[in-house]
Amino acid sequence: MLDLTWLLIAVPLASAAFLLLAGRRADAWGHWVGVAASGTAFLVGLGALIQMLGEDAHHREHAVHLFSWIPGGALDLDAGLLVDPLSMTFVMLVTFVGTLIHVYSVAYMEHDPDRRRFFAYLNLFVAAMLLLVLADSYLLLFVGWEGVGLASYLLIGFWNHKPEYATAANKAFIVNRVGDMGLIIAMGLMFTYFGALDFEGVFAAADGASTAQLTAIGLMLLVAACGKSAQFPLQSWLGDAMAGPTPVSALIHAATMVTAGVYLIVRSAPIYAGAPAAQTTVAAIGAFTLILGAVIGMAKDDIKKALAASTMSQIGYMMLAAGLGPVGYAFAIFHLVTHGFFKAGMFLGAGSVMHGMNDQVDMRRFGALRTAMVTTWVTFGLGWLAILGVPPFSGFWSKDKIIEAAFVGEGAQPWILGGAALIGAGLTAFYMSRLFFMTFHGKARWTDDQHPHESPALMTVPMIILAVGSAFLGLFLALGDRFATWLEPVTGHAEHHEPVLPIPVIMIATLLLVALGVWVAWRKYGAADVPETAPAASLATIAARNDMFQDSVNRGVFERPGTHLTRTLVYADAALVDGAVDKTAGGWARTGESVRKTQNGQVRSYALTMLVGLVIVILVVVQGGL
Amino acid sequence: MTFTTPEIAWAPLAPLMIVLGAAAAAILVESFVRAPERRRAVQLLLSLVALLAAAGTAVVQWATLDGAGTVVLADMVTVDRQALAWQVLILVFGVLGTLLFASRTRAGEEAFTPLGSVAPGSTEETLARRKGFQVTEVFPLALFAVGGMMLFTAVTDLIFLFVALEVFSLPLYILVALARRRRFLSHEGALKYFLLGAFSSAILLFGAAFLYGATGTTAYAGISAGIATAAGVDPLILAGAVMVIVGLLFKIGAVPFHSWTPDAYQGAPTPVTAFMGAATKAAATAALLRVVYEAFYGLEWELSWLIWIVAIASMLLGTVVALVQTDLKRMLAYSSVAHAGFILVAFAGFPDGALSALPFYLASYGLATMGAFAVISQVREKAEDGAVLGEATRLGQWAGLGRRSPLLAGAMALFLLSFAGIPLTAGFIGKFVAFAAAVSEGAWPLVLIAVIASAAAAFFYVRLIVLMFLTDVPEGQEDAVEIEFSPYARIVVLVTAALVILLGIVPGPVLSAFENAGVLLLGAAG
Amino acid sequence: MVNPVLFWIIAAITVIPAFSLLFARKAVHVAMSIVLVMVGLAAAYITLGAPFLGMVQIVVYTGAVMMLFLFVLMLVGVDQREDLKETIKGQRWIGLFTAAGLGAFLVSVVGRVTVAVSDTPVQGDPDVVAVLLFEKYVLVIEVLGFLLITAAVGALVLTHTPRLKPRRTQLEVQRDRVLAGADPVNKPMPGVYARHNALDVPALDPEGQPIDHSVSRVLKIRNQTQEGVEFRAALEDPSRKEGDR
Amino acid sequence: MDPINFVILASILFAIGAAAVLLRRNAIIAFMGVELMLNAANLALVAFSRMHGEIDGQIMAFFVLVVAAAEVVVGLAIIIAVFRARQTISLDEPAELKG
Repeated sequence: MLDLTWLLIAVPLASAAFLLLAGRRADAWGHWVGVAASGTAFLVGLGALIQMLGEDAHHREHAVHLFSWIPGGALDLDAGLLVDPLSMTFVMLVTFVGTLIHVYSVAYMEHDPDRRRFFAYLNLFVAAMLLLVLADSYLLLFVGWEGVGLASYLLIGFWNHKPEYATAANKAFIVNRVGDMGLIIAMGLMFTYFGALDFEGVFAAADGASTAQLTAIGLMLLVAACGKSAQFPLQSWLGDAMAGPTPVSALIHAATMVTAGVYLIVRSAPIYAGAPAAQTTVAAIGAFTLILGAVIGMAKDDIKKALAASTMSQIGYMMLAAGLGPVGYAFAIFHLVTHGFFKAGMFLGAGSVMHGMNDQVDMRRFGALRTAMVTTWVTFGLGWLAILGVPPFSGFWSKDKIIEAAFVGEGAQPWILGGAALIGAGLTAFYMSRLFFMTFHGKARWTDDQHPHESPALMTVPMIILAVGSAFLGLFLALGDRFATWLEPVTGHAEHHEPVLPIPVIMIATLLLVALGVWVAWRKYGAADVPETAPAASLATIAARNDMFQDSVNRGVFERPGTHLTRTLVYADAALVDGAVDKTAGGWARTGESVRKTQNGQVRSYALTMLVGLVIVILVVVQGGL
Repeated sequence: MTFTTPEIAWAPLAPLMIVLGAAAAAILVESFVRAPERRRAVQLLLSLVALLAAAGTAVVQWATLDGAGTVVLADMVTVDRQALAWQVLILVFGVLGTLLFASRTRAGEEAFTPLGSVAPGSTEETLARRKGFQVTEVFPLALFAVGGMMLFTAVTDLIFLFVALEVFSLPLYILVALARRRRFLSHEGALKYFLLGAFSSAILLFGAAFLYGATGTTAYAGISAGIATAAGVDPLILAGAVMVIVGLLFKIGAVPFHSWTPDAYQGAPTPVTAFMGAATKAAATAALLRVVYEAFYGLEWELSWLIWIVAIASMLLGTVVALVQTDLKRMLAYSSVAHAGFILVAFAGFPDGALSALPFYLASYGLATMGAFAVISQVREKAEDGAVLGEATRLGQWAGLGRRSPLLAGAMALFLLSFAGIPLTAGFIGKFVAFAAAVSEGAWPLVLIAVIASAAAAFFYVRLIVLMFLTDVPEGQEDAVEIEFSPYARIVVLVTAALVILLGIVPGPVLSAFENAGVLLLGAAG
Repeated sequence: MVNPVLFWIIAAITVIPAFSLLFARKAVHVAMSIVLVMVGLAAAYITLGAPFLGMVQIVVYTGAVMMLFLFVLMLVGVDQREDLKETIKGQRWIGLFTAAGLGAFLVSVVGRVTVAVSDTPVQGDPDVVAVLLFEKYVLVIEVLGFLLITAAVGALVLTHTPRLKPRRTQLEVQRDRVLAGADPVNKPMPGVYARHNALDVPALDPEGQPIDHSVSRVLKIRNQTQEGVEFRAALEDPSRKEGDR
Repeated sequence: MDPINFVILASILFAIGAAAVLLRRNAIIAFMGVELMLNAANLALVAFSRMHGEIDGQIMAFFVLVVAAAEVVVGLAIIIAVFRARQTISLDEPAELKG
């Protein structure tokens, strides 16, 4: 089965091509071809996994040679796949969650005339994502990297009848381009320093490379990861990307593509091993983003945007873990897998809610949906418990470990990183509970034309499966350190280090903060009424509206600093990052306009340009050359 | 003086002779086949057969090449693998270009004016159109241009270089002036192209004269030897070398010698733009490679200034100005200026790798260019009364094309992605090998700029893709654009799209073929 | 070595007329000046040991190329004057400055180098040139043939207008004339036989009616016609004979 | 007198020809400027030919002559075509292609 891993990429790709070319006559059944392709990929992956499990732990790394890609010259590069526990983990996540989301989409996109095209893009995404994780060289990884970007771009802009969606697609593309530049430059550096781009060659050469070289490469890889994984300062596109259909948000912008940055960092472990500064930067970026994402999550009323902010924050956890080195790699990937399940499940739940609520996304218009949509409520609830890190649900096993690992180290670092991770847990509990209570509890705040109803089985079954995964996968994989052992051939064996605080203290602190967050959210959004319009910006008004002196804990701990921080950060996010993008684009355009004027249509001016050019270069060369 | 019959190795010149011979024969066809329709058919057949036969011969020569190659007649022409590779490339562009030349709309209109000599809009023009006149001379003219370009890639003597330059330029000047629609623009483009072309070739010639004065020869090998040994003539050599290179940079379309590009690209009939864009750049790059590696290799340090300045200026200006273009042909013209910069990046430090990287780069660039203009030739404006007009080149007119014609729009998107250097397209591999060559000589600051420029360039390519796929047809404009169906143009789109993908996924065989081409018979580079 | 006097004469008759390119208003004057430059260059070639090339220069440049220029000038209007006022801002001064700079730089480059002058000058007589042309440079000659074909074809494509309508015979021309209501033969001449031969008197048709259009339009506009007053009167009143007057 | 002076003369003529292209609106005069540039190159070739004591330079000048003649034919044909369409040979007039 391992020799057939190329099928993982080929089958969805062929299906995508078929669906795109088949034309209208395939409209009636084309989506099932897409589901079948994804399912086939899952079965192939499962076969490979079973075979791999049967092997000795140290022989689980397989190189599958495909063909000679760029022969000869300065760089001799083959196209090949690297099948090892790390890539297998991703293969299983992508194909399993992917297939479920394919099934879900069959019902979710039922009334869309372009459903066939949608499935073609989904298949294209699966193929590209699998290529990304299976590639055995940075260059081939880059091919998949651009491929997922393209598929994501096409899917965000899928509903192109709304202009702002096209803008969102554009923005995603542009911000991702910045990240891509990082990867390209990193490859250029590897090529310059090591003369190789395949993992084997680069990692072998990394042993003897200088710290400065590795730091430069590591930082550039981090830029790439930030772009793809929506980490600070390249996070702004993820919220806008929610313009795409919800299954897309679930698959691409929660479970798989956005975690590619984490994969890139973990895959490049040998580079970071020689570049502690770059590694610390990764952790710092992760810690900052996890707080930033959580704060943004508290301010959003759009259910999908709140979930997107949560994704950003959770990936911050993963980046934080990946930045801790071998201690954290396994937990980064572990959290990535569990997050893939519960976040995908919650997005599907959000989709189900929107499906039943005429595509309403404003949580202030929800409320009390638990009665109308029981399955959605239960499955979403399991995801909620999982992300909160309530034992024994999945998130507990992965996130707690990251918090513990963050407290490992010397000096101020463990306190800062660990503190951030700890506070992040509390914030997560608050905004996720806020989301959960606003949607499913409290009073109904629907408009009159909304008749919430449960979604069809094609949608609920994938949600149920993901909910079960959210609940128990973590426990299953954490027992006996199964997952860490499985990844050990790739991530290396981590020496056990004691955190600066005793483990039980950390665990109890975490759980207390989580409980506090839930309680505050319940008081504000579960038990109390939620205004149907967002409170105005002024702090005093907010305070007045929310019964100023009733809930001093709420106001003191969360609201005041929270609101300030939230508004500042959200504003900074909009003004700085978007502003930077706009300003840069505007600056380029202005430059273009002024340069364009020199092309004035007068052939004599053109001749003058040429002659001036000639005089300049001839002067430079002749005078400079002597 | 006694005259001894020169020994000429004719065999290596066979592809060239086939093309030029066919061109001469085609001129006879012009005189003897009177009926326009039949003449057109004969010309098309003759052109295609000649080009394919020449390509076949070149491939056979490649396979049976004796040693590194042949020097024909005292250093005048060198036929080595490098030359053969470029010649095959130009012949491929020639075949695709000929197909585009022959493509017609449903209403039976070709891209060329029925009669070049009558004033636009005159009654004579209408009459000529009604009588079914056709300028079938475009086929032999294209053959002459192809022949000149093939020669351009193989000459190893500055005077012959100048002659070959004119042999392929003159037909192009004429072809640019022959558009069927917007003839004022066509004339304007031709006039500008001609005047600036003549200007630049005079500069090249003056440079050649200086080099002759400094080294006593115009043969590349002699100049190379002269550079190594001559004393006291350095300024003359440098000035001459710069002027020769400037003449070639004009043809490549590098800043500041690029001004003709947008105007000629926009004014020319679209098939001519396609052919010119792809083939001229390839031929000029080939000639630049040869003259730099065989004659000026010893001037690497001095000339690096020139290469760096021009490369950076081209990449930045091409990208920045393309961002604000509203006409599609002009946008692609500025993108070609940026690509001229990327081409020059591979010259930085004169790496050996450039000899094999640039043929691939130009193959990927040329195929995408051909394909893109072939697509443009299929999207037409439509008048109120339903008559199909010229190409719809305003960007806004392409809004929603993805819905009207998914395959054409998809192909266009593919070509644009290839220009942008997105993986899985030929353009990605092309950029990769070209930049890798420059990096191998340590020119990484230049490569860094190139990477940033190509990332910025992605904006305007993507803008068109967004327009085609993510934007709806504007209200009331539903009937303003007509999708034409010309079988020949569709064939070109199909073939180029397939090749762009193929070269993007499995570039191996072609890359290794060009790898073999990366050895010059007379290379000073060694 | 070259005779300095000859050099200065050649320099004078090349550079001074060449400036007409920049400052002469009439294109014809420019063309004639360039003819002089070409002759000067021919003299330079002969001085430099290239008599054949010098002759060819005169034949080709002054005899053919410049005549072609003059021909085209005639075609587009020979007395076109050009206003030398510059319309593009800065073009004139930047242009002049750049060109002068280039010239000065090239001169300085040439002045900086020393190229050994051969003591054994070779005369470029026709037999010497011919042998080299057809031995070493034979390929270039052959390729130039294609260049000339291109030029000829190009000129034809852009300027030659074939007959667009079939040539009309005299018969057809006449038939169309008559069908259009024109006079079958000639327009009648003014004046009346034996009575008046003045241009201001209309001719009479067989019925004695005056034919108005036989009198020049110009006279009518000037009101200098007789308009056949007396003949009209005779027609209106048949009793009054012409002879009665 | 050293024949190199003829090369200096050629450089001056080259610059004058180039200036004509920049300054003259009349297409035919601008084109004559280009012709002068080519002739300047010829003069340099012949002068260098004399200095090197061989006639290769003259042969090259001969080729340039032929090429220039062909170029003149095509150039004037284009100018006539433009004149027929616009009734002017001013280079400033056709300026619709820009930006």
